[in-house]
Amino acid sequence: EVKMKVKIYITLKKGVLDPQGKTVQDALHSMGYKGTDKLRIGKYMEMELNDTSPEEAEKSVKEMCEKLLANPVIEDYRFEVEAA
Amino acid sequence: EVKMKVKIYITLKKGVLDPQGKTVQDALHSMGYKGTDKLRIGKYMEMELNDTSPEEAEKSVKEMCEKLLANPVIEDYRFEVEAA
Amino acid sequence: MKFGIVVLPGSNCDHDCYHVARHVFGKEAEFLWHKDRDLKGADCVILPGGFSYGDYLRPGAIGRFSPIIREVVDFAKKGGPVLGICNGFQVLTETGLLPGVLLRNRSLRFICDSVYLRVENNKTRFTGTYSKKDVVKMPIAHNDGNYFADEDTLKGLEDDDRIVFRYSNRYGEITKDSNPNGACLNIAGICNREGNVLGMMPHPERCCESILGGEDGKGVFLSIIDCF
Amino acid sequence: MVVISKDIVKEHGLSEEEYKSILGCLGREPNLLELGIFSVMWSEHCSYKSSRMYLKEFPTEGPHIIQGPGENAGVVDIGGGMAVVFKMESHNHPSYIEPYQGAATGVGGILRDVFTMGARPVAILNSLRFGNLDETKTRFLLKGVVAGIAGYGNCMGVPTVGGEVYFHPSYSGNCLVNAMCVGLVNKKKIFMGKAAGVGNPLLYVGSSTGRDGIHGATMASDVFGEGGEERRPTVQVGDPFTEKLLLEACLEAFKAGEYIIGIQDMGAAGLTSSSVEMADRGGVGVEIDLSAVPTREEGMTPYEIMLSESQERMLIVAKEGRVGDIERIFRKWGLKAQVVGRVIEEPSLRLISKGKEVANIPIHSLTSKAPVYKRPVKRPDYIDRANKLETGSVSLPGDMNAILLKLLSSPNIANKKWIYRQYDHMVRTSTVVLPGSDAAVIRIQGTNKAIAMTVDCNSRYCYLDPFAGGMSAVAEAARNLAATGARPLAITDCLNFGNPERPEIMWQFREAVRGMKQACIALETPVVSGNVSFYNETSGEAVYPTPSVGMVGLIEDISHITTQWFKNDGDVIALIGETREELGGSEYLSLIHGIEDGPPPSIDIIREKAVIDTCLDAIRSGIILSAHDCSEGGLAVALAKACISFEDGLGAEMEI
Repeated sequence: EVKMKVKIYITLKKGVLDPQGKTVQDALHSMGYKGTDKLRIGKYMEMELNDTSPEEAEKSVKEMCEKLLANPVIEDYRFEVEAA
Repeated sequence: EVKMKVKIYITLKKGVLDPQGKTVQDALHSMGYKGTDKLRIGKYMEMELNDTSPEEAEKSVKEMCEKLLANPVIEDYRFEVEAA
Repeated sequence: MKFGIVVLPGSNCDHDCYHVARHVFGKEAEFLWHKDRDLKGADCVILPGGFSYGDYLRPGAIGRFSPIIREVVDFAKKGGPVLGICNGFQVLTETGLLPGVLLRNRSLRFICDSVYLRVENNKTRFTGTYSKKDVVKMPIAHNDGNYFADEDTLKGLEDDDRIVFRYSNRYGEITKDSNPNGACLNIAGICNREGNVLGMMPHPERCCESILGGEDGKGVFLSIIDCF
Repeated sequence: MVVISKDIVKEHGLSEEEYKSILGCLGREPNLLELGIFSVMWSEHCSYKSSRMYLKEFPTEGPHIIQGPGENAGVVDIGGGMAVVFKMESHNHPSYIEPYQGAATGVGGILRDVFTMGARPVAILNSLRFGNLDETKTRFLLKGVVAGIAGYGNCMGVPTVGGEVYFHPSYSGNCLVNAMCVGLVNKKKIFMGKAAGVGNPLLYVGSSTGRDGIHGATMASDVFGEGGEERRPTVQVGDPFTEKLLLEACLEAFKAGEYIIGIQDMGAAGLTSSSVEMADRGGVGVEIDLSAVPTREEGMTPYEIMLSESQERMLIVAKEGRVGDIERIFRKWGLKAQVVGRVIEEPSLRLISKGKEVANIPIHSLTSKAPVYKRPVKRPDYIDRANKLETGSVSLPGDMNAILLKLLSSPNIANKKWIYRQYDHMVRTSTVVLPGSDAAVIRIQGTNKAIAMTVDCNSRYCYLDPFAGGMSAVAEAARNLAATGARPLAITDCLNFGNPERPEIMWQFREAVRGMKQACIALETPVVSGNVSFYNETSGEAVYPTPSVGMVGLIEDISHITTQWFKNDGDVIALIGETREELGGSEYLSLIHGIEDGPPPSIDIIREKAVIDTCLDAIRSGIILSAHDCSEGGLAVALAKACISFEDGLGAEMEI
């Protein structure tokens, strides 16, 4: 049994509207950063998983993303699991 | 002049309350993932920077984070810049 | 006729729906606590507006795991009428009872205002007392009312006449200016294939009494009662 | 044992003499924890040491007043076995540092002040002031503050129904964020913040304790220097979702039975002020075991636990043997309820940590023995200079229409829908007069009554003549309620001023309070709660004196509700009251001519009462279809607003 450190990245699928991304990109343009393009805003999560194993951690994080953390209709997820 | 791919991670500073992280963590516990701990939720941004150079990109992304993307009072930021 | 009004942690409009069902329409109404598994004999279930679980992660994302919601999904699958208002609509999309998702408003700001809607389908259990193309005025109050779905889903909704309300101007024209939050096709409310589950962002319970500024919302409740 | 050096004392915002009197109270040196406790309890924010001598002049009693100042909120009888509970609180300094969280926690705090009295909150209002809109800092602050108020209030399901927003250069270094909350309670179910019954358990409910906002209370009493930015880590973060659960759990516990003897929210100075103030009101002491306090950070010291201002926490004195019942209700709502101590007979604050006593302070030395200052007062030189306006010297404008349009589109007069559209002002299906009229009106379901509420203050009048300004703030609020058909009942207030250690500021404060007092007496609207916020000043530049007045009125019969817009073609327009040639301190002079000089309009409070009563009697006799009070922009703007505030709108014709 070990403690694992987990990082999860939730991003919007291609073609899905990103009101936040668009508004922030416009703001950056008006601040003079004209070269900014394709800005997309998603979620970044960090957490620890106690008394687990690398394999088990991979399995449960995948389930967490599928069931709750990501909305399959509009979001993709990827994650990294490493020993704490 | 090149196109750069940028990834930005905005996280809450240590000690700053994360009501969202706490609530999602409680939900994961009630779904049976008891080992989840210290869940913190931040923002993950992807974007492209056109007609720029690696050095210039580093400089402007740092400015963007300082001025707009991160709230210096309660958030930290880090970013990765690589050729597209 | 009995209304069952679900109370999730963070629901706010549960009291408003109870008031309308009981005091405006004189029907039986009971709160359904999210940890229970019993719909207490409700003939129609209402998922009220509010900020269940603080809208954290995604509006409705956590609420859908409450025990009572599993009962509501079964009730809906057996044909029972389920009305999801605002946060209730968001919970219905998270459960999959209704397609698509409610994204952050295009303006990125919360909007509380009265808007015009056009009744697109008056054949559902929730719109029978309206006439088709009626223009009604109802309040909206949300941060995430920007309905989104992929092309096929939108096409399916139009072909099966499942778009029930659309944002319009006071003359019933579907225009970009009359769209408060950027929703695809000005969608304000949709139903499932069988027409017994309706999700809508506007709040009919906030316009059932003239003293509050309008009665156009009565039609939704009267239609439910008529079908019973 | 940390030796208390001069610097440590100064860092705690305590003066030399104050430290000496602490030694007197304790008869020994305080340890660091005790010093921290004294510093927050004796801060301006908690002790009102510079304002107390004037505040006690306010009228606070009346036949309909159930609870005046001294409790968490004021309570006023509205008949039918019901009472209205209300208060206003300022969160100016935290909002300047972090606008979203500063404003959000301001709303969270004022909500707790109301529901801790046993009342269901039914409305929130706010009074905001910023620098001019063309400054980017102002836009940044405004955006964050409005989003914070909306984010917290909307999530709580309490409608934000009214308020005021002004933009003026004097606020560019210090924004003002005042939040007001109004609640309703059954007169037999009012709860007080009082500890009683030796041995009764002290119950900590709500979120666990973190290091948020430590020195929040003392920070509010510090003047922002140029380097104000680095005081950042002291800002608290709010969680409206947890507070919604806390609200419903508390209301359920109040209704369930005789479980709760006393309750108070943990506001500024958190666990310290709540436990000390409850003990003080009950004439008892409290013993707290800090090891039992739920914390969310590891290794928190007793000092951090006692001074933390983490949000969404309440302290309950429970009846012996009833802890289980209370725990069950809070667990239902997913909240902790943890016994952290008990009421003791010896009237002192005894703190235990890991079995060892770490602090022991007599309660009264923290409360009634807190210093009270009679600060020096000096009439500022600017007063004579700024009140020499001869109206003749101001050129008459050529195009009157252009001037009116300019006034109507200026930020201080223009419709504020772009702001209140972000607040849910309809939740609870009780808002019968929505924002945009003179006052908001909430119906009381199950009765034929309604309550009206407004927040008002013209700070330019207060700058030019604080006495007249204080008086007109109360009068304007009363006029707004009367124009809505409501009888003014009582007021709460947020007295926002500069540094009280400067005699000119103290003079402004004394005069404003004197003016408010006379108006409250004449209009029969006692002061039932309120707040003082000093040190609203940056590098010696103080904000305009801003005694914001929040007033609540009663509409006995819901058919008396009157809104400000004209109703039918052909209706007659009447002006109640006398028009005098008084342009001083007007928005017109400031906006069009860039002149801020006075004197402000003279005010005859007896005549104001007559105008208010006349308006109310006319409304009740059914001859009034709309009513609107003349304020910024005078008669022209008042007429224009009455024409355009409704969807289709009407015109108006008038013989000057």
